[in-house]
This record gives sequence, structure tokens and C-alpha cells, in this order.
Amino acid sequence: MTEIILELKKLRKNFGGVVAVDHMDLTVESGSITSMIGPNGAGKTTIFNLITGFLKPSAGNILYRNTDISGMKPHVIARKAIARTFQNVQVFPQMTVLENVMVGRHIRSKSGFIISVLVPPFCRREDKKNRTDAEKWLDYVGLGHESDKTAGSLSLGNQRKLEIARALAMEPKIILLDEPASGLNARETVVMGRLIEKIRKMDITVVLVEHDMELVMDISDQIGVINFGRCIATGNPAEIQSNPEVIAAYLGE
Amino acid sequence: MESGGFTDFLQFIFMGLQRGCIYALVAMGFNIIYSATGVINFAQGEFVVLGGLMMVTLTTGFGLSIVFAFLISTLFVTIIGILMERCTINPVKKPTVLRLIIITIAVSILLKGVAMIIWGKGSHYMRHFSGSDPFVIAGATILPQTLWIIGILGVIVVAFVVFFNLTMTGKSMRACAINRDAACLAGINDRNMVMLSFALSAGIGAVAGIIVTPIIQMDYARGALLGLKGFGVAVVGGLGNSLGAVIAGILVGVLEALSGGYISSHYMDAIALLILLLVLFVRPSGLFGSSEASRLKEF
Amino acid sequence: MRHKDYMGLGILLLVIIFLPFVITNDYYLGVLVFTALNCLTCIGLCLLMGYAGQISLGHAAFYALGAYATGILTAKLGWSSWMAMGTGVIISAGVAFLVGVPSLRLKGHYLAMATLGFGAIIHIVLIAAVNMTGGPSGVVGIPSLHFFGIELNTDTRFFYFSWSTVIIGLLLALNLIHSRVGRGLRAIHGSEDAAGSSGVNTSVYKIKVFMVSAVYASVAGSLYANYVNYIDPGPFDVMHSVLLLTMVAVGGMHTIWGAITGATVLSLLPEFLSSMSDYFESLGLSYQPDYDTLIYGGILLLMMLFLPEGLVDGMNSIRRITSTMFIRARKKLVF
Amino acid sequence: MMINLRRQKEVRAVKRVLWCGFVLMFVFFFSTATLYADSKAYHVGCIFAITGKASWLGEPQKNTVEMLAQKINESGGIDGKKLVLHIEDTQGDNTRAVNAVKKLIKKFNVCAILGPSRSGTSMAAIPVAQAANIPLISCASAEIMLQPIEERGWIFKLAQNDSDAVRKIYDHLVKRGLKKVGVITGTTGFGAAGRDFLIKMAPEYGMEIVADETYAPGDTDMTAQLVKIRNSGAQVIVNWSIVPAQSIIPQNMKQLKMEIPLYQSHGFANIKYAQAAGEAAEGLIFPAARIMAVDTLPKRHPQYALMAEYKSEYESTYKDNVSTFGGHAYDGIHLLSGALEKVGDDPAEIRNYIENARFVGTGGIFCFSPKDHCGLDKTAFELLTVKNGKFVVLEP
Amino acid sequence: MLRLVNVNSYFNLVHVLKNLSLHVNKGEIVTLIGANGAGKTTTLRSISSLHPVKGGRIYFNDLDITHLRTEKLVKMGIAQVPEGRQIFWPMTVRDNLELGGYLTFKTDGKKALRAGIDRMYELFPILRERKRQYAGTLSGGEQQMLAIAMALMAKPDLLLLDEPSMGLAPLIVKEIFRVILELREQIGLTVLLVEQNASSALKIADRGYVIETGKIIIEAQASALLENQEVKRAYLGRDKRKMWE
Repeated sequence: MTEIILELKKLRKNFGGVVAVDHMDLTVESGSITSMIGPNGAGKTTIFNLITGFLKPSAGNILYRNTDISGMKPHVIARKAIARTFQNVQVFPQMTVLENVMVGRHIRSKSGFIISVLVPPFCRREDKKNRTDAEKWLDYVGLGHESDKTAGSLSLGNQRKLEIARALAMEPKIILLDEPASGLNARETVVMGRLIEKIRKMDITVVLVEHDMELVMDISDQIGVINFGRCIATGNPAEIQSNPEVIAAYLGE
Repeated sequence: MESGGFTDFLQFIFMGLQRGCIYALVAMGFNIIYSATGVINFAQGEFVVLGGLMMVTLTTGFGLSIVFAFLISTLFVTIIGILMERCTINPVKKPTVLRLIIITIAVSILLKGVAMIIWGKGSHYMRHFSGSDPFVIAGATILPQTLWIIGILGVIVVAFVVFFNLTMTGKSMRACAINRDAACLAGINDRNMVMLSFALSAGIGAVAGIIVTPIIQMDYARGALLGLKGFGVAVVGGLGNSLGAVIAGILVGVLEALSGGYISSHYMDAIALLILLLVLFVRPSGLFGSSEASRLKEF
Repeated sequence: MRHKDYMGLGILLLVIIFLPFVITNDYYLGVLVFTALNCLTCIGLCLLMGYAGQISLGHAAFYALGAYATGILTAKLGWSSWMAMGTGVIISAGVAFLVGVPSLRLKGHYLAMATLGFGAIIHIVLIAAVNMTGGPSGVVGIPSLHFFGIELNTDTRFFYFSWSTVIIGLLLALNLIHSRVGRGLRAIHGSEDAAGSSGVNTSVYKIKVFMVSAVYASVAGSLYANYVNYIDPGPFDVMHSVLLLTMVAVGGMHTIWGAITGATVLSLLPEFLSSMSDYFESLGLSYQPDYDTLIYGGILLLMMLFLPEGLVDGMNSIRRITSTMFIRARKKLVF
Repeated sequence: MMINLRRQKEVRAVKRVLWCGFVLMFVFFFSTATLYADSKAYHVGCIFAITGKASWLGEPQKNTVEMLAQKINESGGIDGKKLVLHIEDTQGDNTRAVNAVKKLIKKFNVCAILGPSRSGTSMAAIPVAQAANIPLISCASAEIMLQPIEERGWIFKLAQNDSDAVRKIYDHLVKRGLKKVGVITGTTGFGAAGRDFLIKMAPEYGMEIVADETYAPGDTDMTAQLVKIRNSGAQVIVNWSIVPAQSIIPQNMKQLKMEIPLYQSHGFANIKYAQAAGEAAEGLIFPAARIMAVDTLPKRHPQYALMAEYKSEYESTYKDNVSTFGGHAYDGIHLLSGALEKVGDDPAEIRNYIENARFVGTGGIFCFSPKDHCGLDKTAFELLTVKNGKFVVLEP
Repeated sequence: MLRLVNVNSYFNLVHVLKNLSLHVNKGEIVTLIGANGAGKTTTLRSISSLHPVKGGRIYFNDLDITHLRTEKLVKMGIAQVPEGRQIFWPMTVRDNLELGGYLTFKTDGKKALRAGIDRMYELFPILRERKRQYAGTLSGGEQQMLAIAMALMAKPDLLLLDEPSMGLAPLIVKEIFRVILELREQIGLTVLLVEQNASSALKIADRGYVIETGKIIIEAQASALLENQEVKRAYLGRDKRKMWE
């Protein structure tokens, strides 16, 4: 039996009177690719924000390896090796590509303010290691040759890859990808799909929110369909495609 | 004159009202432009100065009647506001908030320079609008000019309420501030609304300058001081909220007067500021501002 | 630290070493000393604004804290200047912490207002706390700095000393920027959310960088007190904070070099204008100092209208345009 | 790799452009250095707050010195040499003042400096002049500038002493038998210095300070402070300030129906302040240089002729009221032109000359000595009052 | 009536619309359907100049309107109901309607404005009941009706409707679509309808386009599209059932 890495229990979030997420249950198995799909405004990104600490749940729990992480600050959750990307890519545009990935090494290195200012030898060593590690991850996503460019000058597809490289540099146990293929052309989407499968092979659990159904259907082990903040169906791709409730949610009745 | 606890208190309140109304007027000017552009116009204080100086010139220099001079000065500064928008704000292609702010700082330096060259460096004074014999209320006294200030603030607030709630132009200005895209889709020309906001806030600045000049004597360099106070009041009231500005302005004025009267005149401004900061820390988007609005407009 | 930063530092160092040989007039060195002090403050402010993305309209207050710590402790209590400077740094950092914790939760104009209010309060205290600060009359008789037994009492000496401080400050700031912490800070500016999800403790980092920038301003203030030997509340008002902000924005706040450029240009501009007026008068044209204000405002306005990303970036684009023109011209010549 | 190389090249080019810009600026900036090598003239430096927050002080001073220099040069200069004034603007800012003094000394090689206008800027400028051994004749009033006298050998001042103004006021109070004083001062250097003396010298005259309040230059209403003073049982109010806001005090007093006498400082000596206060100013008393009430001064007074001439010339040239501040500059130029005529332009000689100078000026009858670099005492003041919107000498 | 020819549009770095061409005839209801992020909203925003067009031309009644400003387009008779019910929340329903009729007011005066508002009240009786309420306090369906009413206040010839069904219960969606049909009957309104909810949109539309990643992949009669398996593919991806079984 595989281990359950992430579990949402009766999760609920309302903004004032508007309920964005309601009674949400979901379990994610370690090493799997789980996708969340659903129409616009269904509450998928809100769930990501709840898991990564940007929002506090109104009710319910988020269990990560059997510890409750709901309501913790984002950086604390990040230190627990939960990485994420953003729907509208959030690279650091003024920094170089390599530096972007090095930010991902933040939780894997220590030097603080005073040490950073004075740069003693061990700090230099740490920095050097960070750099080589970051380069490794850049090569991994296929951006090794772009490392000196500023991140803002990359194409969207490469920015998405960069975001993933930054997340991977954290050496996460679980990575949450928010629409990694949106805005990409067909070829880039295929590459992205391969990259995600490659990540899973490293034994990193992937949770995916995505609109590109070809991609979702191709790579997912489990799909959760969300509508009006509720999970209306879960199952493997074939089950989902033939589920009448899902078809109704998408195509209308 | 008898004096007692309550009389003194009332006296402090009167003083606070007078100061507060002036702050409120300046702050309202900030708010109008902020709503339309998301920018704090650092030249707002200069509008006040220009209004005051123009008024002095027209009344004592040309001997115009107060009403007439009032109108002409306001019109004059309004035109300057429009020119400022057309020449410095409108042409900016990629407006970032910080960039626009520095532009307004530059404009304020320019206007200050112009005022210095035209009106010289001395201070200019004019008579109170209607004499300086005080009215006595429960032992406390209040100057007619203070009543003028309170009255004009009241008139402007009412005019604002009418303008922004009952006229089409006012409503469309509000609409532009609320949702630029939706306003455009209704056929409203957003750029004209920005210009109008500069005109309005320049006009209000001028009025503030005109009514305060009989009390403080206007000189070209006074803008910064008035502007900074007004900015603080606008922020504490909640940026973009004119009612908030009025309440916060009067609150600040009264706080200053009370701390001056009961604690120490040496620190009266500091105490009032400290309280304002505490308010801001408790309510990070001002007394009456919405938290979404403050999140949207960042540097 | 990157190659081009080393190069920049090297050039700056060379310029500074040789400048006093070229400029033998102490007056210009004096002007450049004040330029150095502004540069130092702007480096700190740039770390805060350009790299961490937080605005401060209260930096003159930290400048004042440094200056008054030095002034009061040396002139009134007879401490050594270095001890006083250190104490000023500690006080400024402490005050920055106390102010930063509640303020840095605010954003945009609200943060600007909070820091502005703080600056105004400090200025009022400087005026009102007569027993401690001397009030508007200020603190007199502040001794000059001694550096390994050399009294820094001439303009040349202080020029070298102040610019060395700038270079050290620059070096440390560049170290910081290109370190783990610096990347964290720049990440906050780029996207606070992404920084948080990468494990950067955004709120603590913001407070810390606020403290660092306060320290820069404080050191500059101490040097000011030691150089001028007299302080009063005049130079530390809110308008000075606004001026500092303008310097950083004019230079281009995304690089420290931009901040230094902005600080240098805007510090020299008034002296430059007054030299211009001498020049005009020597030509027999009547020129009033009154026009300086106008020209200053005009130049600032034009810079902001036409070089939106600051002088450094503006120069880059000018260079780009000229180089493409050059290439085109060369192509024409070849064919 | 190619890209990298090109980028590095670009970076280098950027740097080059940047520094070229700097160098160009420096060159232009410094190129005017040797424009004034005219040895056939006397070079005197003037620094005033011509623009900025204290420009109402510096403006009349600048006007006065320009007017006088023109007059002197038109009548053949001093010993046949032209008097060249180098006028710098401090903007009321200490940093600028330091730069300006250095500029005058190092760039223009002036033999003496007149100014600055404000106490703060003077204090900042003093160490520079002192270190360079150039006489600096300040137009500000703070006595602290001259202390300690042995360390301030090159510093002089022309404005009357604040302490003498306090003496003048306290003398009058003693005469009227008033003892309880409410002090209210503006928060500027001028106000603070006055407050200091008012409090320090009170015991000497048997005065009791029952209230001590301040107001900021931008304040619009001081009733809170005045109510506090009223409740303290003060018999008299002394309002010490130099900013326009001081005119609000008499108006607020009238508003509060306070009928105790009001004394102002010599900072009130600006007819506009009295006009702004309107009828509320009637009857208030303040010590001031006689120039403020030259019309009501007896014609036999030794200062009369000189002041009347200055007043009429100034007012006809600049269409503005004459002020004590401009008077300081007038005295300064007279003092310096006298020195230049007698001893030439050696700074040390000028200093020695001034240390022993005695002359009649607008500020009073000066009587410098090595121990006294101000040369004025309380006789320089006349108690004035406001009558029908005009300054007149107070009838004894 | 409306013709887009090879329109390209970028969102920062994303090439959102790739040589998109479509047309709407007078009196037609045309629907543009596709999955999230396919570029539907950007198409509408490009038409009304809220989003810059890079390359390509847009014609309205054979006039080139590619780079005209939004308010000009409104004047010419193109009204858009933006996505997400962008009404003016802190203002009353009546104020909102008045603002919708801004141009009517400017050209025809107060009377025409009032008449227009009354017509909207007839069309959407619920708005009359709510006229003094703040728009932000309305329910989702009422807000959507208000948004449509605002657009209609400009007396458009062409109405661009952006996802009117988003987040609404099926019953309300039906009501809204009923009104759209009614409008066409009454005043011959031409409609370009962008929808995610393909079935209901196709039920009322004459013609439909399917958009996928910024390109039109199918153009057909609405009834034909309803049966088309490709449409489902555009939403739910390639059929996986065979692979899995």
C-alpha cells in the first residue's frame, strides 16, 4: 500500500459571503500525479493557496504526511518541502535565470544577513554549491544555456520551465503545479508533459491544476473534478471522461 | 473672561475644527486624483499656495471683491491643474506609480519656482473675509474666519455629494475610479476623467488656499508643509475616500488641539502623528478605506 | 559578486584616488564629500526600495539619528567619535526594528505615510527635546574624526575617508545582493508570493533590510556631524527624505549603481547650476539664483518624462540607439 | 559563449558611456574655476538665504548689498578698485551654507564674508571660515555664534543680541511692575534662542515664567497655547518668533478677549506682520532696531540721517518695505568698505580693523572690541509699538 | 457586420490569438466556445480595444476599427458585457444603468436616458425592484442581468457577451439566454456570445466557432456543432477510454 502524502479533510474557505471551497476532501498518494480540473472560478487555485499557506482555511484540515499544516505561513510550509508554481508565472523578472533557481535553494542553505554581507569562506563554498546545484536543475528542465539571461526576457514556455526548476531546486517531496501548460503552444505542452512525468520518476509527488485536457488525460494517475468549490468526481482519466456529471459541468446540459 | 474646564475644552475643539477643516480640504484634493490615477499628487500643496497668492493679488492688488476674486483664483488654479495633467501626466506612456509621483514632485518644484518669481519671497496677507470680532459660544470664542472655513468645507462636501451622486459627470468619474475597463465600455473617456480629476482637485486646493490665507499669510514655500499634512490625513482617512478625509482631518485637528491644550504644545504635532500611526497599524488601509483598494495600488 | 560590479568598483576607486590630484580646490572636494554622504544613504535606501521593493519616506530620520548620536555623545558627553558612530548604528537599527515591525505590514502609499509620519515625529522631537538635542539651536563643537591618529580635518582627508566608506558600503551591499539573502530580497521585490513559496521569510527579511538601510543612513549621518562639526534639525526634515527618494528613483532604483548615479547627479546639480550662474554672469547675462529652482524642477521633470527607468537605464537605451545607428552607418559604408 | 562575450562587451560600453558622462559633467562643472582672477578689485563674499524657507530674510539682504555695491562702484570704487561681490545662496540649508562658504573662500578667494542670514546656517559655516582664517560677519542674531570668543576670533555679527532684546523687554516690565510672564515661542532657531534667554534671565529681573509654550511655523491657530497661558495667571505674554505665524497670536488673544499686554521680539520687525494682525496688533510692544520706525525718530538722533537715506533708496529701488534684515547687510557693507579702504584686502588686517571698529549703522551704534564681536548692546533697541498699522517709537 | 481578419494578440509574452479570423452577420447569434484559456475573452477584449491588437484587422460595418478607442466603439454601436460581471459595485442599480446610458445622455439628454432605463426595467423586472440597492449586494444572476442591461443601455447594434453563465445556476442561465433570444426578436440585436458552457450556448446560437489555444479549429452551424465529437475533444481532451480499457 502506498503512503498518503497529502490529505484535505472537509476543507472550506469563504471570502465574506462567497464560498470558494466547500467541503473539499482529497487524498494524494505519494509518488502519484494528481490533477484537479474544473471550470473557471471553481476554486482550484484557492485550494493551492490554502495548501501553501497563502490563505487560511475557514474550516477543515490539511494533513501533510500526517501533520496538520493548515494556517502555517508560506515560508514555513515551503521548508517542509512543499513546492509550487503559479498560474500567472511568477519568476523574478529582474534576476538572471540562474539566480531565480538559486532562490529555490534558499531553504537548503543557511547564511544569514551578516554572513552574506561579509562573505566568509564557508559562505562562498555554500554559494558555490548552490550555484552548481542550480545549474544542475536548469539543465534538468532544459534551460542550461539560458542561465545568464534575465528571467523577464525568457519566453513564456521557458519561464514556466524556470518556475519548475526553481521549485525542484527546493528538493521537494511534493510539487504543486498551477496550470503549467497555459499559454504554451502544442509542442511546448508536449515537452511540459514529458517534464512532469520525469519529475514523477524522481519520486516527487505532483499535484496539477490544468486546463489542457490532453495533457491531464495523458499523464494523470488520478483526477479530481471540482465545480462550485466541491469535488464532484474523482477517478482515473477514463472514468472521468465518461462521468456524466463531469460532462455536464463542462459542456452544459 | 471666565474660564473653566468645559470652556477650555470647547475652545480647543474650535481650534481643532479650524485646523482640521483645512487639512480635510487639502486631503480631499489628494483623494480625487488618487481615485482617478492611483497617484499621490505632491503638487497639491502648490495648488493651495497658488490659490492663496492669487487671491491676495486680486483682492489687495486689483481691489476686486472677495467673491469675484474667489472665483477667478479658483479658475486660475483649475486651469493650472488641467495644464499639469495635459503636459506631464497624460503623455506618460508607461505610468508606474513611483514615476508619476516623482513627476508630481518635479512639478511641485517648478510651480514653487514660478510662484517665487511672480510673487516674491515675502509672505502675503489679506483681511479676514468678514472682520475679526469673535463670536462667543458657552464662554469659548470663535473667529468669523473659522466659521467661513467650516462653512466652505461644508458647502464643498455637499457639492461633492451632489456632484458624485447626482450628476452624470460625477457618476462617471466615480465609475472610472471603480472600474476603468467597465467605464470605458460604457463609453466614458477615461483620459478626460483623469483631466477632470486634476481640475477638480486643483480647484479644491485653490479654495483651501483662499480661505486659509487670511489666517496664515501665504508665501510661496508653504506648499510642502500643507501638502504633507494633507497627505497624512488622506491616508489615515482611507485613500480615495473623501468622507474619510473630512472625518480624519477634523480628528487630526482636534487631536492636535487637545494634545496642545492638555499635554504639551512642544509635542502636539508629534502626539497627533503618533496616534495616526497607531490607527494605521490597527487598520492598515486607513479608517474608512477598503483593504482591497490598498492592496491594488502598490508601488 | 559579478564581474561588472568588480569593474565598476575598480573604476570608482581609481577615480576617487586620482580626483584630488585633478581637483585641487577644496571647495569641490567639499561638495563631493556631501555627495558621498548622499550616496551612502542612497545605497541603503536602494537596498530597501529597489531590491526589497519597500518604500521609505522617513530615511532622513535615520540620517538624523546617526548625526545626533554622534553630536550628542561626542560634543556633550565626550565619547570617542567611533564609539558614538557605533552607538548611532545600534540606535538606528533598533529604531528601524521597532518602526519596521508594524510599518512593513503596510503597503504602497500607506507604508509611505507610516514612514513619513515616523520621520516627521523624529524631526519634531529633535526640535522639541531642547535639553538633549539643543532644539533648533542644534549641537555645536562636534569634534572631527580621527583615523589611526590622523585627524580628518581637511577636505582632502575627509574626501578620501567618506568615499572609502562609500566604496566599503557599496562592496558590502553588492555582497549582500549577490548572496543567498540578497536573492531572497530581490525575490520579494519580484514576487512576494513566489518568494514566500520558495521558503523566504518575507516579513522578517523586510524588517532586516529596513534595519540595514537604516544603518547606512545612520553612518552617513554620523559622518555628516563629524564633517560639518555642527548639527541642527534643519537638514533632517521630511523634504530631505523626499529628496533621497528622488535621487534613487532618478538614478534607477533597480541597481545600486543607479542609486549612486542618482545621488551624485542630484547632489551636484545645484552646485552645477550655481556654477552655471557664475558663468552666465561672467558673460554679462543677468541671472538670478531664483531660476535655479525652476531649472532644477525642469530637469527633474524631463528626466522622469524621458528616462522613466532612471539615468542608468536611460543611458543604456541611448547607447543601444547610437550603436544601432553606428552599425547601420557602417553597413552602408561597406556596401 | 558568444552571447556572454557580447554581453560583457555591452556592459563595458555602458560603463564607458556612464563615466564619460560623469567626466564631462565634472569638466564643465569645474571649468568656471578660474574665471575670477581679477586682482584689480576687492572680492567680498556674501551668503544669504536667497531662496528656500528663509528667503524673506535673505532677499532684502541680497538686494541691499547689490544696491550698495553698485553705488560704491559708480562713485569710483574703493581706492579706485572695484568692489566685486560674490553672492551665494544657502537656501537656508546648512549643507549648502558650508559648500557656499568653501566656494567663496577657495574658488573666489574672497577677503571677507558677509552672512549667512540664519543662525543655523551661520553655525554650520563658522568652522569653515574660522579654519580658513577669513572674517565672517554673520547677519544672524544668535549669540552662541561668538562663543567661546577665543575660538571664534574670525567671527563677527551685526544683528542685535537676543539677550539685549530680552533685557529691553524685562526692563520695561519691571518699570510697569509686571512679574508673571507667559512665554510663547516659535520652534525655529530664533524662537529657541529667545526662549532660552527669557527663561535664563528671568530671575535676574525678578520675573517668574508661569507658562512656556511653543508653536510650529505652519500652525494656523494658537488658542490652545493661549488658553493654557491664561489659566497660568500670567500678567503679560512674550511672543518670540520670526515666522509669519506670530501674527496669529495677537489675533487669537483678541479672539479670546485676553487683555493682558503682549510683547513681541525684534523678529516682529516686519510691517507686514503688523498689517496681517490688523487691529489686534495695536498697542503691542516690541524692541527693534530704529530703522523700523525711522519716521517717528527725532531727527537729531545720530542714526537718523543714515537710516532715512537707506530707507528711501531701498524703497524706491525695490518697491518694498525696508527691514532690519536688509539693514544688517547695509551695516556689513559699510563696515567692510571702511575696512578695505583703510587696510586693503588682507583678511587678517580686516579682522583687526573690525575688532576695533566704531561706527553708526542701521542696527545701532557699533562699538567692536576684541572681547565683543557684536558691538551692540541694548541701546541698539528702541521699544516700538503699533499705532494705526504703523511702527512708532513707544512714548515713555 | 463584424469581421476579424488574422488578428494576433499578446498577453505579456503569451501569444494568445494566432491569426484569428471570424465574422458575425447582421442579426445573427454567433457563439465562440472553447476551454479555459483558449483566448475567448481576449478575442472580445481585442474587439473592444481593451486589449491591444498586434497584427490583423477588425472591421465593423466595413469600417476599420482596429485601433479606435473603446469609447468610440461604444458610440459606433458595439457594446460588451465583460466577463465576471464588472458592474460598479458601490453604486446603486439605477446609477449603474445611468452610466450604461452615458452616451445616450450625452447625445439625447435626460429624457432618452429615462426612457432607456424604463425599457430595461421592463426587460428585467427584477432590476426595477432592486433599483435603490447597491449593485454589490445583488445576487449573481441579478448582477449578470444588470451587466447586460448596462450594455443594452448604450443601444448597441452588436452585443459582445462574455461568459454570461459563469458561476450561475442552470435555471438563471436559462433565463438570461431567454432574454437574449427575446432581444434578437424585438430589436434585431446581433450577438457574439463567448461561452464555456457549450451546450446551452449552442442551443440558442445560429452559428458557432470552436477556439483552441488561440486558433479557430471549427466553424459550423450550431446544430452541427452540438453533435460534433471534436467539440468534446476540445474540452475534455483525447478520448482515453479505449486506451484504458
